Amino acid sequence: MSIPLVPQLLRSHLTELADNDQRLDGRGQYEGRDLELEVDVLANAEGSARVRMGDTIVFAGVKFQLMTPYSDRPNEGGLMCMAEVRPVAGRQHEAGPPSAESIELSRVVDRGIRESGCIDTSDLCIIPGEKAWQVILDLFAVSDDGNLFDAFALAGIAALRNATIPQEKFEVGEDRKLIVSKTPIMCSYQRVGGRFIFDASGREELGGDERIHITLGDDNNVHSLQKGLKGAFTAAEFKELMEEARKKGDELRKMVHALDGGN
Amino acid sequence: MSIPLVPQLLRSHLTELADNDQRLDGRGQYEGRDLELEVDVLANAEGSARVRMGDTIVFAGVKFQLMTPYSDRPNEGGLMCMAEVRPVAGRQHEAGPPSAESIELSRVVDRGIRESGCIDTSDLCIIPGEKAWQVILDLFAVSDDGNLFDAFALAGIAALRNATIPQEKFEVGEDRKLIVSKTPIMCSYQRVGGRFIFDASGREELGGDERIHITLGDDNNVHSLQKGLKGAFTAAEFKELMEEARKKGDELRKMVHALDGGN
Amino acid sequence: MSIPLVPQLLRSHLTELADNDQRLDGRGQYEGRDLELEVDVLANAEGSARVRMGDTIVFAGVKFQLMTPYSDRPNEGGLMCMAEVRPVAGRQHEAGPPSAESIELSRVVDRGIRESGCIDTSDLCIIPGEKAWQVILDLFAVSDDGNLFDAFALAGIAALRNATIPQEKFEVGEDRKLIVSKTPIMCSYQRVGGRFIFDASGREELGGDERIHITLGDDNNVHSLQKGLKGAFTAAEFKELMEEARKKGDELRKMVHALDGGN
Amino acid sequence: MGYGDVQMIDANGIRNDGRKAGDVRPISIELGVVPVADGSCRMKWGSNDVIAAIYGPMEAHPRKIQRQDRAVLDVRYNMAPFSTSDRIRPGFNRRSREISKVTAEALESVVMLELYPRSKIRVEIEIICAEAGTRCVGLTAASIALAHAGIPMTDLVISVASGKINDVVVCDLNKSEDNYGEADLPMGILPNTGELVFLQMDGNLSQEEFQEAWDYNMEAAMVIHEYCVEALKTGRYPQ
Amino acid sequence: MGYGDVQMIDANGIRNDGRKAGDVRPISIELGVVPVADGSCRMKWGSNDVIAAIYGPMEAHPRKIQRQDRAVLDVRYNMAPFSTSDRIRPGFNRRSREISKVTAEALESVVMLELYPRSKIRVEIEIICAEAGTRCVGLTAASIALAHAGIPMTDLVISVASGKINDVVVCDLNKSEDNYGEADLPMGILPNTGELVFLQMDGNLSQEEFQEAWDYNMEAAMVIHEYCVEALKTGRYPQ
Amino acid sequence: MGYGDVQMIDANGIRNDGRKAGDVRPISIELGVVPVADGSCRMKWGSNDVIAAIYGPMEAHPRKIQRQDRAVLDVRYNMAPFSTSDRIRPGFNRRSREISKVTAEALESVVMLELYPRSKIRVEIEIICAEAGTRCVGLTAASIALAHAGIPMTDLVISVASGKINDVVVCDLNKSEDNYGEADLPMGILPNTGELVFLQMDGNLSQEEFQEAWDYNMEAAMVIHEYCVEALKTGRYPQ
Repeated sequence: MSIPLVPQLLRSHLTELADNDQRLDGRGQYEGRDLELEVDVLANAEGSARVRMGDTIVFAGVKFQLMTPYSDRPNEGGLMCMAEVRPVAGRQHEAGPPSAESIELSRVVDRGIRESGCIDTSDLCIIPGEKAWQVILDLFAVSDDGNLFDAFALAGIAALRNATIPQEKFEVGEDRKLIVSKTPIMCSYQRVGGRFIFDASGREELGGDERIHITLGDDNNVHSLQKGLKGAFTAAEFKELMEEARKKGDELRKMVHALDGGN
Repeated sequence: MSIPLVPQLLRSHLTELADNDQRLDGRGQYEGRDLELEVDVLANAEGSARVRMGDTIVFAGVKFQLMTPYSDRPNEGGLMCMAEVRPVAGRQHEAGPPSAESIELSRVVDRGIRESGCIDTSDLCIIPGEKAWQVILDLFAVSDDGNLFDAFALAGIAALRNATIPQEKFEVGEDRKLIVSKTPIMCSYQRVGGRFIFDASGREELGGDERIHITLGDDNNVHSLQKGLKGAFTAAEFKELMEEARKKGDELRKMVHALDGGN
Repeated sequence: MSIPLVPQLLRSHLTELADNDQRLDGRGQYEGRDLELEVDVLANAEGSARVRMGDTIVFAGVKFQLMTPYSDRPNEGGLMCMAEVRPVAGRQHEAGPPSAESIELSRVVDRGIRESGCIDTSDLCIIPGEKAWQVILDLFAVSDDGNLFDAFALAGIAALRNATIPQEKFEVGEDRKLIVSKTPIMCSYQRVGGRFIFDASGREELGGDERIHITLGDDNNVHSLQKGLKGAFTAAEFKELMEEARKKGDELRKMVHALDGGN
Repeated sequence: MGYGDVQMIDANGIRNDGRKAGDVRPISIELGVVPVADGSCRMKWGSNDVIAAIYGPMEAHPRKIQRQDRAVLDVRYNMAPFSTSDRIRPGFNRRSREISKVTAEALESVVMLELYPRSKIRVEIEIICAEAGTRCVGLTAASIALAHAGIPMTDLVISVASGKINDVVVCDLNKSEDNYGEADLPMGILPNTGELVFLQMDGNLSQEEFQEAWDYNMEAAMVIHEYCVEALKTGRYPQ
Repeated sequence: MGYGDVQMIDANGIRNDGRKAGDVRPISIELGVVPVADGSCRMKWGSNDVIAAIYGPMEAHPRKIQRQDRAVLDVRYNMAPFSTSDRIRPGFNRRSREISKVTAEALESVVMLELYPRSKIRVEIEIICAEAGTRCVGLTAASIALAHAGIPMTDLVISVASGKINDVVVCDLNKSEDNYGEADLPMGILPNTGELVFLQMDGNLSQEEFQEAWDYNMEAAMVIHEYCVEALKTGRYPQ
Repeated sequence: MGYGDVQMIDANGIRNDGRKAGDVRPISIELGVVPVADGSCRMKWGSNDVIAAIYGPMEAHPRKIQRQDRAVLDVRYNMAPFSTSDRIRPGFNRRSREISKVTAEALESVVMLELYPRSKIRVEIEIICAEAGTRCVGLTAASIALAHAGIPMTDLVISVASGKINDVVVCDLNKSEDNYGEADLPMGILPNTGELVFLQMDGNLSQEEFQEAWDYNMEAAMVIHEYCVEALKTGRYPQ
């Protein structure tokens, strides 16, 4: 791994590049890195996916547990989404209780999936008021070279679409596919060198400012937004990002659908 | 906020004042600060109070939860008292797990209320052995300029006397007042400049020695005592404080009763 | 307590001694310290033992709790073994959550007892699928002058053999002895001055290298092994220790049996 | 997020508390409510009751949190145990951690941190009564308390949320609207430039609905900004 | 605190273990029971069995806990898991935290801390068998262990509790008396001056009953003090 | 540990996955799988899937963990939540703590720590799919990753476990064998000297069975060592 520049030097360098519409690795402003998406990669998970975006690598795994439905929603199961960025994923990540960063990561990914309505929680009910499925989506970073948000969101929805409910193991029927009716896609933009770019690398994150995360549904409806880190942006800037997210979202959604024939 | 004196200088100054029977803010030895007591101040609490003693400001809020009675007391509900001194309340208060100080605060206030017998826990039973009310009294410091003990104890008993059991919300009958048959009052004294004073301010606490907390019931029976901090006191000193606590307790008890017409 | 030598000086001294087949306190290579073993020493424990090996002193206490059997083992109760090395036991022990050392201690002692099969967990079942006994063995260090492993293991098995199930208190029958059909014995060896010695003292531990813990059953079957700390050992070294453990194990097992007449 | 047959808004566009779609709930502001703090503010907004207090700038310790070129903001958003219908257990809470983080990042965007190298400014936000939109009230109250403490800022942050009920976009959801609402778009707006320093959203909004909610927030922020300015002049709003 | 029909004391004022109202339970003391510590004491008092050990004075670290002008006392009161009828789970415990705090403050009142600036003295109190009054046994045992460690003190601290059963005030409640008792007044007394460094109380005592309990404690402390002095001379009490 | 009538090995000594008693499961190794790390390795062994990554040598902080004369190894063994049949809750785990400790001690026995005084080397072992024998896979993978990071070592550590099923001693238990097995003997072997740096065992083995298991491990280690050497030459095994 090359030695990271002193942040101030790095920031100057990134500004210079941006002024010439360039990026550290030669990409265009809204160009993503080389992307790999595989599903069914973890033998002990009921659904799984692996995403590689440049040197960023993550896994998503789906597990199922039995739960008692909440008393105010007796006919519904639940969805839980947890992101872990353990020290394996980078020099800067430390052991310990979940950091604010990893909490934000899981909650933003969770909201995008949850609010898209892609999972019908009433389909998870086994016996009303007594027994239902809890779907647990665990997001696990292996190598963090930037933009874990999009990597986690993509691996997450792909793993859910890959999941089988292990009804036989729990003696409640025959195994069946988890029904995932939509494909929410998150696209993240970070201000680097003064302008917003798509799919920031680790070094761009190190020398960048605020991030904007946009999750859109199949119909381009907005399901989740999040602004992170220090910085202020204008309405015009946001409009442009929203437009870009629509285009990129369509592209990535097709990639997910290609894996499962559209489900 | 004025800059606190170096503790040693502050201690010398306080001793000098005490030698002339004076205090920093001109009060007499056993004189409390300007006191405000309001009830029904928090819309989402089932009972609430706000106490201001000089620049010390606290809230107390009462909530109710359903509990399963303990197996050795099937006909009784429970009372829990928790004090939080979060960083909002002062420069010296830090975030983190409960400090020994805040644990002592809640336990001393709790004992005064509990041991006075003001709440009949068998009145909290709904179905013997199955369902009962747990009363939770949360004490919350907004601004700590000394003597949180008395402020919490006063707000606590006033909030309990203000509380309504939300039986409708939990579908176990009609809402009814929590029965609070007594009014225990805590009076706290701290050795400052060599002598004990009532209702120490933040600066008096900073330059003071041991504290004595006395909780008396309606009939002047003793329900709770606590000595805190470094220092030794004599039997004669204690006798005088007990006498003072009886007088001050009667005064404060009237103030509480005035709010609810004596209940 | 004498001032501990600087570790490097201590190591040199220990090497010199070892070269002459000597030890700090005059013992032979495989000679244990003066040993006391008492049972029934704690009035509130259902079984208890105290072990003193030189200046190392530990207690073991057995308590019983009711548990719901695990769904895959409806006819079995459970055994739990917890070791605490609190700050009372030595200058080097600090307050806080369990250290890796104390976790290793409890797990190694636990495995020796559990794997020997000395406790038949199906004998702990009260009502299949509903109610069973959980045996909790708590190991508590009072004074740590080295080799807590063997002291804990010895106190542990002696306390279990001393235990009475408090069936009357829990209203499930008459009190009866816990059946403990075997007597696993742990012997621990540490490399000090280049060679392995038995029953290291605190100073030998401070200046020593890797440890090997061997737990053998009544028939000399191996039930638990553990290598701890930095260091490499040869097959020949291990063979010799295994031979020593067999001899010493027989000796200590007799000592345990002498307390209860062989059970 | 379903609302079944519950009708939250009538045929004339009047909401269940009498407001029109673009109206905000009643707001009052009082400064100096935490006498021992360096700056403080209590903001009541609908039934929300929020206290924000500022301590600092002070020495940052432990030293490893110090920054050579600027102050660090230490922001805590917390809900008091009695602030909600069901009691909240004190202690670690993932939701509060996330709100504290994004609130801190919003405030860092306006506080002139570079004026106080190696120091720390503590921002304490306590929700003592929660209705809906507590994160907006907390962020706005914190920016007022910072101003009250005399901390230099490039602008206040005015935060407000719009959302959707019964398929109608409305501004500043109250509790019952929030319970049955289909979307929530909280924003943190700099009134002088119209820029955003805070943005979250969850639910389901078409691109058009999203724009409508955005516009409501922008308009409401200008109104609320005036209340804040008056409070900072006189110590309270309304008088 | 109710006791129904249980009669804990007979018409002649004789208690269920044969004691009169002012008697203390049997006490034994042994020094040096933690060989690796700088001072230690095991105190059996009724069925209570308590070990106190002292480490230090030693360097206080981390440095932020150091005091320039005195030593800090680091006191831990803990009940072993097997010390009570129902097993106690190890770990954080609010009751133990409070007792540790007030015990530390009692001992700080007699230990000459100013002789050891910047250092720390650890006081470890372990209850290995609990009957009733463990905080009193722990505090007394700790003061003996400090003396055994040679730490200069202005006085020992003798701690004892009186209480009320069947409306009668008695000294040094045993387990069954404690279970059915109506009040408990533990005090920590300096035998040379009669001053108090420790005081708690809970229950219900009239002013007269309170005085009676206070007086029992004062008298008992003088008796127990003699046992402690003998133990410190010879290493144990009784011989 | 009972296995009832389950027959795990047939009359010809063939196991349920077709292996003979001394055979190890299929193994594959890939280097560089964590691009941002200083060294890394993914080892699949049966259905086990394990990633090991190395960071460092780097400055050890906080300073109190520094050693003047050598580097410290900071080793973490962790099972991902989805790595097992029943999900594992993230967070503190006694089993993982113990395995991390003994793994660290095994690696400290071969890494030339004295070359890097005052520094720290982080060893991260993540089990993303667990079959049986994860601690052996983790230790072996960590030693390969250390070599890949260019950290000087006196030898690799090859770790493998033998055990007993149906009263027969066999090498490298698979999941079902482990479930019904009667003993498990994992060892960490230095292939150049035959010395051990890691040893655990639980179950029930006679002295003869123990020797047989020991010998299987020694033989298997030599075979696995060759795979590792090839992977370190070419980046992967098999090609």
